[in-house]
Amino acid sequence: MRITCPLCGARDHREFTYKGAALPVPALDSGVAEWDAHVHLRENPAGPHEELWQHAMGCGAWLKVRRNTVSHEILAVELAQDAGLVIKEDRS
Amino acid sequence: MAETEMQLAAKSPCAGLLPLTIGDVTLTEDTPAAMTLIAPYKGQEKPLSDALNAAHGMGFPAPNRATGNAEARAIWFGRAQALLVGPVADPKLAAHAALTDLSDGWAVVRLEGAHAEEVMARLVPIDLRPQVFKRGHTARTELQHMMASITRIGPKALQIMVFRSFADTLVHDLKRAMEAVAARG
Amino acid sequence: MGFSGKFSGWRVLKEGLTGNKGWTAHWRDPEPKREYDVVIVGGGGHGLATAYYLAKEHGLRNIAVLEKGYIGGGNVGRNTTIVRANYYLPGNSEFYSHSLKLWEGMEQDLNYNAMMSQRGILNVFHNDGQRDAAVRRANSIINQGDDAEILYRDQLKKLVPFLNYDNNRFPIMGALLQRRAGTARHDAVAWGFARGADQYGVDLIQNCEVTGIDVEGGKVTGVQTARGPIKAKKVALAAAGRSGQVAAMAGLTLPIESHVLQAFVSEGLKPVIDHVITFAAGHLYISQSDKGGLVFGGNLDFYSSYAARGNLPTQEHVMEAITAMVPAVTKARLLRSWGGIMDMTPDGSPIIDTTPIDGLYLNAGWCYGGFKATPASGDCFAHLIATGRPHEAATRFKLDRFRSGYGLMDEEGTGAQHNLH
Amino acid sequence: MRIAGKGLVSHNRTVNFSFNGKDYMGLEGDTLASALLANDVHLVGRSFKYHRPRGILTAGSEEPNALVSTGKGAARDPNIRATQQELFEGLAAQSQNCWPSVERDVMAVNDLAAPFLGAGFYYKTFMWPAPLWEKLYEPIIRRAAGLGALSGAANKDPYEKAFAFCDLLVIGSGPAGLMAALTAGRAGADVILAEDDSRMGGRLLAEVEEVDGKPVHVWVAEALAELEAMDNVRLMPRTAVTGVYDHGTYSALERVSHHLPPSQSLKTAHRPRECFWRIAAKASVLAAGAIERPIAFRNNDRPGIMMAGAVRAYLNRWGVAPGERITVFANNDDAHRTARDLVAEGVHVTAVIDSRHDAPDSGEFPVIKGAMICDSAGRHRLESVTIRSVNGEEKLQTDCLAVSGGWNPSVHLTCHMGARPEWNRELAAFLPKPDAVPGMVVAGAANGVFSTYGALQDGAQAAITALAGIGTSVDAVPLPEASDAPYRISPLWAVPGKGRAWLDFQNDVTVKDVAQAARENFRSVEHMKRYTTQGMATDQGKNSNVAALAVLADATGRSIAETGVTTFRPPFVPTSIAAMGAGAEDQGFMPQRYLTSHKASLQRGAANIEVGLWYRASYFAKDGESTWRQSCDREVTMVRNAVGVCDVSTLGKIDIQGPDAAKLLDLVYTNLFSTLKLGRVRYGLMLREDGFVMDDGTTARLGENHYVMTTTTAAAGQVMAHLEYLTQVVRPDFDVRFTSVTDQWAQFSVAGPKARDLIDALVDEDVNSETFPFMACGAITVSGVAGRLFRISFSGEHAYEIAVPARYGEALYRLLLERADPLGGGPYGMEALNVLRIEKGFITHSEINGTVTAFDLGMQGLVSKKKSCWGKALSERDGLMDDDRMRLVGLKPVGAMQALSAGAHLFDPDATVERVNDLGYVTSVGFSPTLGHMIGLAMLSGGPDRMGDTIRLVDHTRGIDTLCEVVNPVFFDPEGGRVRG
Repeated sequence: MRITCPLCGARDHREFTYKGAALPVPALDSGVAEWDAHVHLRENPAGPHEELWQHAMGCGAWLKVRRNTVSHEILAVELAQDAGLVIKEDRS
Repeated sequence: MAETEMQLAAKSPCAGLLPLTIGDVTLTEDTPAAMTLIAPYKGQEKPLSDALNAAHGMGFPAPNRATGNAEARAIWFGRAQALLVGPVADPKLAAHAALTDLSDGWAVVRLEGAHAEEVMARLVPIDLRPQVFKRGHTARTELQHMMASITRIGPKALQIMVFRSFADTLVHDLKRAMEAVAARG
Repeated sequence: MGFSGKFSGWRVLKEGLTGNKGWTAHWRDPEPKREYDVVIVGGGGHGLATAYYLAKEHGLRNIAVLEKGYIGGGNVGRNTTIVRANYYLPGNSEFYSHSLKLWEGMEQDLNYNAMMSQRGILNVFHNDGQRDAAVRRANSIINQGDDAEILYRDQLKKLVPFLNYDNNRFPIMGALLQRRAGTARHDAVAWGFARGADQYGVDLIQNCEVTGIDVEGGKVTGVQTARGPIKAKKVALAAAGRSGQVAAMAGLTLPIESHVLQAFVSEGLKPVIDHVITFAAGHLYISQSDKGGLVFGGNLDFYSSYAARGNLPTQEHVMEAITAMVPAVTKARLLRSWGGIMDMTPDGSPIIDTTPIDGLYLNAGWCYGGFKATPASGDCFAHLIATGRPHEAATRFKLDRFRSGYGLMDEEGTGAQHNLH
Repeated sequence: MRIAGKGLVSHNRTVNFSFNGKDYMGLEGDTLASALLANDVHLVGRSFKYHRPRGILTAGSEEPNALVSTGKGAARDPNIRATQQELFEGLAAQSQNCWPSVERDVMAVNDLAAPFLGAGFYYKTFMWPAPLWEKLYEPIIRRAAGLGALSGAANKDPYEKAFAFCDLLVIGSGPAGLMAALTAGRAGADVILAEDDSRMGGRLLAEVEEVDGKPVHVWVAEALAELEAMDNVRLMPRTAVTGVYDHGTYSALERVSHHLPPSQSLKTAHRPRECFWRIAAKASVLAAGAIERPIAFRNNDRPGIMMAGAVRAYLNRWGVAPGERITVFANNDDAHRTARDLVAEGVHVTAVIDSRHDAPDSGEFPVIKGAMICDSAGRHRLESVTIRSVNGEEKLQTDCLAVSGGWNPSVHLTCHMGARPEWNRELAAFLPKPDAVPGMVVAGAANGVFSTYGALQDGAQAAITALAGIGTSVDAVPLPEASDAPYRISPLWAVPGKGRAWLDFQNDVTVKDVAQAARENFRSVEHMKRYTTQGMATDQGKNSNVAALAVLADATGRSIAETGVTTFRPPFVPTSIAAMGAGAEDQGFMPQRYLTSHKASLQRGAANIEVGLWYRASYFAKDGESTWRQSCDREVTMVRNAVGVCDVSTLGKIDIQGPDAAKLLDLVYTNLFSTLKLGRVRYGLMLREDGFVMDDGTTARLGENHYVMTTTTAAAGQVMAHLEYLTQVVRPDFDVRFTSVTDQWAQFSVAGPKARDLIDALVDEDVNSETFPFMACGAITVSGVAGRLFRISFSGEHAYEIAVPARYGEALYRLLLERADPLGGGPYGMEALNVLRIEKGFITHSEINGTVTAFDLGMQGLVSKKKSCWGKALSERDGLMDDDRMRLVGLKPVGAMQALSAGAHLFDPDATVERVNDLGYVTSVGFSPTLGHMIGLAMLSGGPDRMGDTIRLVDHTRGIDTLCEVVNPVFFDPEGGRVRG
């Protein structure tokens, strides 16, 4: 697999680590139910999937990658900092 | 309160390991006077680049590029950071960026020779051939299983950096690849 | 005794003398009926074993196993064939203990030689911390009533002299040995359960993909399939690898990600490795099949995938681990590599439970422990389906444990990131 | 039999070699197979199950029969294809899977028992009595099975791996591959041309024809010379592309020195045996040709029965006639060329037996039309065949039979990403599915284009198409003239009749086995394969798959297209583990990290242990100390009574700066850091998002917006990635920058009642309880070097950590030891450090094992109620706050001299020792010289509520069964007076 890092260009996937589905982060105090869903439950689609990778052995950037889980085709890559997954504001 | 004055002896990361020549490829250690990581704060990229230019004569490098020259080089060092190699960083830069002294944090070696790229092709998963990886190009990548920074510093010369504590393994891995390339003749 | 007759050495002799014309189908290929008491979705090892035990232990007969492709074509036919009971956390301990006991009588029970070979598994450790973890594990196994021994370097050397004991990075300090563990011929396990279930009248329906799960008023009523609708009083999902996709048909979101795990086999070689050997360093397990191929595997490819194939970095890592740990076998040539799709849960342990939908049962999340679980998974799932109560060996495989925090079984302590188990 | 002057071998350069101990002579350019045939050696090996005599079937890497072992001792290489092994001076090869010799193999008795050893027989027997499987049946089966043998010794040969990059990867150098490479190369594209064979040219090397008006091998040589001269083209002979992976990643195996005698000189000592290539190609042309398939008939597996194309290759390329009276058996026109070329060289061709009634009369040899061969005879070598025609059956004396059932395009690589090939009725073959692999275009015979001209044209067009796909437009190049004979075939898979007709030669799978499998309802092609083992041998069914599934289709009344194929998977050719694992030998598996004090430690007698990637001193043996315990006890006592020095540089150090640095710390740690004062240090705990403890450590505030965080050695990388995650994904709005400074600083713990004396005398600044109180930090100067001093302690003693830039690390370490010695101090290692921390109840990753919470560790007080933090939400799940959870306690033996054991489990004294009564486990133990007995830390159900209780500790593996008292985990100085003193 080769992933095009927006900063470094196309790189072998051995340079990257994988975290899992790219999901919006709940507020810290939003309670067990929301965090349970965020950390544990997965749509797990067979098809396009938004997910988080880190270019750990390269520039260190976290990436949001849209990739087909059946064909492995990569449909889009962007820096995670621009992907709008940011934590929801705490209620407190 | 110390009662004696004596200077601690300094030792370079590859002391006792280099230089090394196998076939037509030579591996030597570089010991820059200083290395400083420069990480611009939010919105400070432009003023930082200006200040860097004023203080050290080069702009903040774009991704995958190095600016400056052999005496003072700014190497793009990953997301939102560059490594100033050579001069001690001007403290004024701290107004725009986090400055971290890494003068002792990285081992720096130079691989040079007609088959240098073939040696690297055994260790590094990116294309370092001169028509692709040109003068002024740099990359953050891996060398075997180590994080590395690689910069072209000459037509047949590459600068390779890994964390200091990996110096032994760096030399071991490069030596092994140099031997294999040389043995093919 | 069923459709294909009883198997025995005498029968092999008799048929051999008469041109092997007397062998008949090991199972039927029936047309699906319109309605069943229990429909099992998934004709892999677990689904077939579930059908078998439902019939054998609970007297049910009107059962169908629906398989998208051919039976045994999923992970039961693409694993590294390891059977063991060396878990250490409550929940896993009693379950795999139960499973190993079932393995030990399975071939005679099924009248099918699955070549269960209790050749022993060695989990090699390399430092004090790993040794202490192995001791903790060994004590758990013994407390459960199963066998475990700690061998230190010199004892281990006598047993497996060809390992690299002095690797600079990972010197070998010793190993945890479970003698009753071993390997089995994976395909034969599926076929044996299939034949066994068929003999009780279970309908094994191949090429019958389930395309929908019918739910009315919170209760399951049947399934839609590529071969038409089928009514069912109970629907049992045993489609590990695809659990998320199948459960989604019933509107459920599971704590599961699908990942690919690769496995490898070398060309045939004369006997060299007599045990199953695993290494704490480098995530490597290796054994040798009766045909002579080295069978080995390592870690996940780490990214979500439904493609039953992997990529090079993981392959290379596995080969590098062998090179470091077992340099005496590196002249062997890799013959074939393949991938299986794993249901990865947040704690690396499985789920056998009821669901919020009445009559819908879930057997999922086997990560890469599914093969060794096959008989117990079938037995315990059948018990749950037939009685509505969990089997005593599978009380902790709860679907809601991640939310409640009770009874998490994270054997590796890597936390709730699905791909790290 | 060699034909003088014929072929591409050097007739004037002889090469000596041996086979099964007997000496022979071959020519430069020979393979082992061609040289054996030239010497009239046909019996080369034995089959897998029945140990039938086997000869050379093919002339390529797909060879299923002629597998041999080469090399001596640890260099022995089993399962080498004789058809691929190039001859070199002194080559010694041996047959496999036979004893005592390939001629007289005792296991050949299996062949007599064949009626009882048919498909799947072992699933039906060997079940009684159960224990006999491991004791009797399995060992016999294991010994009989397998092919070559490994030496048993560690492989010491060098191997390597490498990466390569190109625009266009051309796989195969036959007419299609050469034209693809020429087309792309002339246009300036960056091209790699990879060829499995030692010599480029593919099928063209085996044929007699003209291309561009020249003998074909002349044209090939000219094309190669042109490619060789191009800077933008890289030729890779002896390189098989083995796998296709995502996004243009290909693997390839180069046989670097299989064709050379073992290295004798220093210069070549490091010459790799093989190189495993990882090639990133933007596009590719697959021009891998086709593989000829046998026809199944009774006893079709004898030595001397070969593929017709292979016979032609041995004749035309190697100048060898594999027999004196050669018969051809075919269902297609192509095989007639074999007869034609043999006749042209004066070799006697008895007849071409063609199953087609409309077969052509193509030359000066008899063609028997509408006939088939239905049996063969000859023990170790073919002696005769039986022909069945309209005239009945007739025996024909012949010593070589050239068989062709047609050609199977080499579609394997197109299937590696999951695509299935498609059946083509006209060609009676599977063709690649279009666009099976993104960026790959298939050309030539691999694409079902079998004529030379067609392949040249298809190859040129494939390059144009492939390059257009990556946005490079390329001009067509002129095509040379060449033959364009059509490929005519009428399918014939198996000759009907009694007896055993082989499909899979190596695994001994016959037509009967497939039919029986179908009868037993193994009707899916995957079931048939797995039940009969057809296609599971070293050729992975390259020779047998299509015929076997055609037989299955016939047996089940389905078409071939309905029956389908099994999956082709990597690698295309078997690939040594050594090549794919190259670089991991000795110290190469993972990098090693060394401390600046490493050498100085060794000089002080240190024994090293690995911790993560680091090497650390575990203890320092002094004269008279014979066990590690003696050294450890002394070092602990030394720290408690005087002063000890320990290199702690392995701990992760992260330099954090920026206006939002404190906010980041408050997010990541359970406790507050925004309140930490300048020049102070605080201990912190961080959680994973699932609420379990990730790591602990101290963070010091060095400036207004400047902190340095310390992590454990084990979790340094994980914490760094976590901080990147938090600042890039969760809070990209934070204006904070951080980097690892682990390697920048050499940091030493100086611990003990005399630590201050040592430090104060060493640094320029005054160090006292005012300037450096407990948990203070600040800049210092030591011998002219600017450093940092932290008043922190992991031993419970008055202690400091002193840090200097790493270049001074060794010098400072030596200086510290020099100063410690006169104070009665010295170095201490990990063993002593461990005992010191257990005495104080401090935790490490023995306790933070990924399954414990702050609550479990008794650290819920460290989870601030004033703020939230990462992981807090899920840490508050009911199940994680349950009092019955296993929680941290101390253990001390009841009765002073009892042993404790890490990994032991805990029980109530009156409960039986079984899992249901298991209350917990011991995480860490050590002998405390300070207290004079063993102490331990444990995770115990309801632990803190059991203080003072007696608990039973059982370690079956060490034979320990003892009673302990549950105590506070802080064994020593619980008030903490010493650390502040």
